[in-house]
Amino acid sequence: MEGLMNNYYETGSIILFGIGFAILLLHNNLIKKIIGMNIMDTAVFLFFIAKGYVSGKDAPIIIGAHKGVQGYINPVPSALMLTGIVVAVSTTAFALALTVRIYEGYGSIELDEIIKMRSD
Amino acid sequence: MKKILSIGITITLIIILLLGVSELPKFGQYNNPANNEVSHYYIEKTTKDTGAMNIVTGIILDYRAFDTFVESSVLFTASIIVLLLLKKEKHIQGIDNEVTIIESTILKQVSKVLIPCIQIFGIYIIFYGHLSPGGGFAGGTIIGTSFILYRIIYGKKFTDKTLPYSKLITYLCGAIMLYGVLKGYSFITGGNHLNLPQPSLGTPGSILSGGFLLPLNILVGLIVAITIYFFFTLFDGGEI
Amino acid sequence: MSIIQSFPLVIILVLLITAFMMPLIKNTKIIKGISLVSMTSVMILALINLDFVHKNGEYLYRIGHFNAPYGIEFRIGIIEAMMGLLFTFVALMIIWYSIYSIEKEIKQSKIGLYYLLVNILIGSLLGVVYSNDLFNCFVFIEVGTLASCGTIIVKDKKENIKATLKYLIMSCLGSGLVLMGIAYLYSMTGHLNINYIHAELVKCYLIYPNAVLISIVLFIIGLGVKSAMFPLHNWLPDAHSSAPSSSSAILSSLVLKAFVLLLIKILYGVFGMDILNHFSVLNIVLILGSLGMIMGSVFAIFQKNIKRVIAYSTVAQMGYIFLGIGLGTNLGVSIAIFHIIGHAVTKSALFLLAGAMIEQTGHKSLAQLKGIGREMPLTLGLFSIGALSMIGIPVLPGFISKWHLSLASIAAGDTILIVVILLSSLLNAVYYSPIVINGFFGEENLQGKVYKSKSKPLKELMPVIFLVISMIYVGIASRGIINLISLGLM
Amino acid sequence: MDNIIIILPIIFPFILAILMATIKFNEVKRNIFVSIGVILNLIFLITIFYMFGEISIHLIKLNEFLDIYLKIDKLSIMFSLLVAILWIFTTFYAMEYMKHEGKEKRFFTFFLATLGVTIGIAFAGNLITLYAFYEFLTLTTFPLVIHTDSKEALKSGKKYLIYSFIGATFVLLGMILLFSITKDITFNAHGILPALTKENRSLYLLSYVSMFLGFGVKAAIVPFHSWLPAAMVAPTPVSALLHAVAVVKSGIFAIIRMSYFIFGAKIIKELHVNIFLSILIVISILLGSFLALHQENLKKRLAYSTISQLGYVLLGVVLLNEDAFVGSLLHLINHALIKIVLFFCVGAIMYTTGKTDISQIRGIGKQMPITMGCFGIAAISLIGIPPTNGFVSKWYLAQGGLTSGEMIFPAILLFSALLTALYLLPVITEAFFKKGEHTIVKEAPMKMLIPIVMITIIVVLLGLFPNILITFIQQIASEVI
Repeated sequence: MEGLMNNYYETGSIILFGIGFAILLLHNNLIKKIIGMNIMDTAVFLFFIAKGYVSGKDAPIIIGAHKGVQGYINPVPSALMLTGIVVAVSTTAFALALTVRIYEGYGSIELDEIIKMRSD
Repeated sequence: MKKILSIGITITLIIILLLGVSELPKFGQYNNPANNEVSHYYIEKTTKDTGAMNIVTGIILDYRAFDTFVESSVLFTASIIVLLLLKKEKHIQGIDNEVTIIESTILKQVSKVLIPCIQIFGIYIIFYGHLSPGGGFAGGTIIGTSFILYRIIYGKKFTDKTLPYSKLITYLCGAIMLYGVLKGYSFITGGNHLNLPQPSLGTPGSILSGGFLLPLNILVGLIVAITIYFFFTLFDGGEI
Repeated sequence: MSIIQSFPLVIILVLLITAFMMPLIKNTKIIKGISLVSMTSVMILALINLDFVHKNGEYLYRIGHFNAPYGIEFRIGIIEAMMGLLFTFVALMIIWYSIYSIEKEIKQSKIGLYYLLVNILIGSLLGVVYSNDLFNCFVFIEVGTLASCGTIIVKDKKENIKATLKYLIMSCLGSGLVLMGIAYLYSMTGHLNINYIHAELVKCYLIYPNAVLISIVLFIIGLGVKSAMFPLHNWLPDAHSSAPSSSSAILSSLVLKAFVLLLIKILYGVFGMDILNHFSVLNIVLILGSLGMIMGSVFAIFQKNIKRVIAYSTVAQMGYIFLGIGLGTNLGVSIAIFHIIGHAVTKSALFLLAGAMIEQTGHKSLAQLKGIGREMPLTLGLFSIGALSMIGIPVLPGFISKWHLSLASIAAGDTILIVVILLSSLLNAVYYSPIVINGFFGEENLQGKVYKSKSKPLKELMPVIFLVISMIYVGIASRGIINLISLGLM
Repeated sequence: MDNIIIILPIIFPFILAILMATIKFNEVKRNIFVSIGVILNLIFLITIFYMFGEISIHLIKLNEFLDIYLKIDKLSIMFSLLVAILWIFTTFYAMEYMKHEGKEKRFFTFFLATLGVTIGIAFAGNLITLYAFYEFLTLTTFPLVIHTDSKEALKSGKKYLIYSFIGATFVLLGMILLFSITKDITFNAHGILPALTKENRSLYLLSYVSMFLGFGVKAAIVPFHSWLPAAMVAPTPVSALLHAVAVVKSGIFAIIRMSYFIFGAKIIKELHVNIFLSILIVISILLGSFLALHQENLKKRLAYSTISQLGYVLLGVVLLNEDAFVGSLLHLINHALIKIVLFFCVGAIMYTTGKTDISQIRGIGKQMPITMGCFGIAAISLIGIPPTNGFVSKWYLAQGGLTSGEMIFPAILLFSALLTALYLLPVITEAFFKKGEHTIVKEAPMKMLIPIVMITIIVVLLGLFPNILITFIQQIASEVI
């Protein structure tokens, strides 16, 4: 418990992850599922970014004089998550496009109805 | 039943993950294992190695540039797939979409002033990506939004004349190919320790510095802008 | 510092850049040409690279000017080089096959984009195989996922879209878990490079026991989803059966394999034997693998559609691989990798042949494909060879990996697994033999069928013939291959 | 590789088969082609045996376990000669018979291929080679079994296939277990296994039983016998071959190889496994006879009798003493000859009159004296009345039973001989001593009669002068026990 208090930031992101997961499982609506996916991704990003934070240090951009190693937070997670965000964006775009097509094809975006209408 | 089951799964998942979290080193400490010699190296050496004042840009465009290259190909792939899914042949679309044009003088006049500002801002962000917060992705998105705004206000027909699909896809592919070639050159010369000419790093802090950083930022910005515009147009009727 | 060392990077760059080139070209013939040429040249590069690695041993290749851990690096061992050759070879054969037949399945306007996606897909898979940097692997995984989904939806049917959405959501879940695992590892070690993570982890895994265990499980589940580990396979049959046959061949013979290889790399490279033993986590993989071997075959028996049968048999075959991984012995892993090779060659041939049958007759269901052996004797003949390998006739790779897996499981001390292996091979016989029998024999099956009436021209079957020949070769050369693999595992 | 000649009798039939599949023959040409082919193959065999004697060759050595190793010893000489000779007769018989079955091209293609595979089984020098040829045997005989392509044929064909695969799986299991103990599965008289110890006992037991049952599937041991009567849908020459030589005898041959050349009599004795197996075998002897009693269809009756007769041979194998072994080998040969004659006669009747059941052949002895005469002789010698060869082999078997100290075995032999009489004699009485309706049926055509008569003569001769054979077989027996 005390460990969780230490890492309140990660704890929050994990709970967010759980929320996204629950949305993914519970909702039939594809758009909501995609939203859930996004929430999960965001949670992971938060989690990762939190790894780089050092309390009371600057963003890793050198303005004026170099403050030395102590002066800045860890830049690596930010860099990684920049990549991660773009990846998430592309996936979301793809999923949404698929949803559009599904709506054109089946006239519904409720997953259970679509499953009923399976055409083999 | 399904609901209860999935809620149960979620809660167990959360609990398990939290078990792990509770062990992880304390949040925001300087002496966490995450802040090890690697991050110190980046903080110290980035400016000297790559000529970037913005360490993050230095990392994504030089230290870990391969990631970024692959990532922009993710973006490219995504745009291609969305194209594949949603692009409709022109003649299929009727005239009815023409109704969506907003005939409003105010909007047109305001946007005449606004859009250039947005684009200038985006360009600034791209060009100063290696010196200040920002970079290709952010700036590209901003420019993309300016295109989107343009399309919303002036309508399909007109926009397709000024920004035709063929030209855009050419720019997109050209940009990402050039990107690939430039980075490939520096990857291979670096990987094989070949002393082929590399662009000079210049004086840190000035715009024309950081070797490949500036052109790469521009290319990335171009790619992102076009992709964003594609996404919008394709989701809005799918007619390019 | 020989230039050959840069070939893995060159391979990926060539594939990606040619892919970027394609949208600019209108003429599909030229696009096909580019795709073939690029794949061929890449295969030659991979061959040279394998030879180099075989001579000089494994090496690390840094991408860019900065050594690991600051930059990204490739780790090219014998196994990676072999996989590079395998992937490029199979992909080349599949592309060659698809050149003749793709029009029949895909709209003319989408063919260019299809080959683009294939090139990107192969490039990203090779990236997953080569890269020695976890986050880099993650990015490659994402490209691979998107591209593979793309190769499914090029065929513009309702089922494809549905199957793809299922696949996409599942694998996004998977990659989310993988990224979470990477985050755990990063926060414990502060590294992304596999070797450095391992070095850090062996020092500190006793400080964070739960976290390490959780990250292992996250990787197993996340990659298990993508590589159709048994209970997480439910996206696979829809996706693989509805895709165009050339894409199904790529999907089930290469895509899954790349993720399994990454799993092997993570389990044995990042964590290493002693950590795995300390948590005794491999049993999960073992049990799920053996479950998959049985259940996959059982599902396959009840399928009506030939491509679904093959898809479910893929689930079973992945079970073999996971079994090998789960044994946790050097022999087991090397057999798993050998099975990856054998299965990649066999299953791609099977999918292409099934595609040929469907394309020529227009029928998907087994009931309507009876008597196909008279109409397309060569096609079904090749199919039978592949099926025999799955059933496990000596000399063919299926038998070899079965035999070695059994020996490995005896050596690992759980003899009961032999029963599982043999049972699943028996089940393979149960669902493969009816296809062949009803194809070749049976009065009412054959009546009204004209001999060779629908057979494909030989030149269109050449790539499949090559695949079958290489399959037999893999069987015959098995000793050398396995020795090479276990050499690479050292 | 100077012994490469050894593969000739295996490869040659395959080449013939391929030619048969590809070249177009008219009927006469085809018959000449096939007959010359099979006769040549016999000549090759004999020349090889005389010029080279007992030779061996590592054909392909893929890795430590998968090496295709061929080796000729006395046992393989015996088996391959039996196969080759009977094949020739069957070929001549089939030429005529297959006219009314049709699809001769396909028939002869797989017929020849099967010859090659069977000789391969005879020459196999280690377990894996044997296993490989065993699997191929299934694959090549399958098209013969479902030759008529009728729904029923397909059904029983699938049954045959499934049973065979299950058997093969058992064999594989045993083989893997064995290989995990001894990294070597080469055949060698007296066996190759290290001595029995506490640890490996259970493994030995498991692997022996599973291999015995696995090969037993093809040898139609009782729980796995039901494919054999089902396979009666095949054309008569095929069933004759299946029963007389190719399939069931390969199963028994494999069991002999596995028992005496891998495990060795000593270890099996120590395992005490042979007693339990002998119970299984006794059951199959008796059950086969009883089931044969009430079969109307002649071929089915013969099929069940095969099951019980194979029981004799296996009994001789598991009794593990020299006399019994001699008896079993003798009976292997005799039963092959006798059963082939019986099947040919039944086939001849079916071919000329189209009658398949016992009740229908009433009085047929008048019209087809030669056929039924041969049938009678064969039947008598199968029952084992002196001085026929059946008597000789059963005598040795009984002796073996006595030496093993079990009075029960000779008793069972006698009892089942009685049963044999009960299910075979009615056929003869029906044929000769019952008044049948006066349909004019002429004797079967020459091409079919000649093989029948010749084999019958061989049967009689073996009954009168068995010693040549016995001395040869005793050499084999003295080597392995």
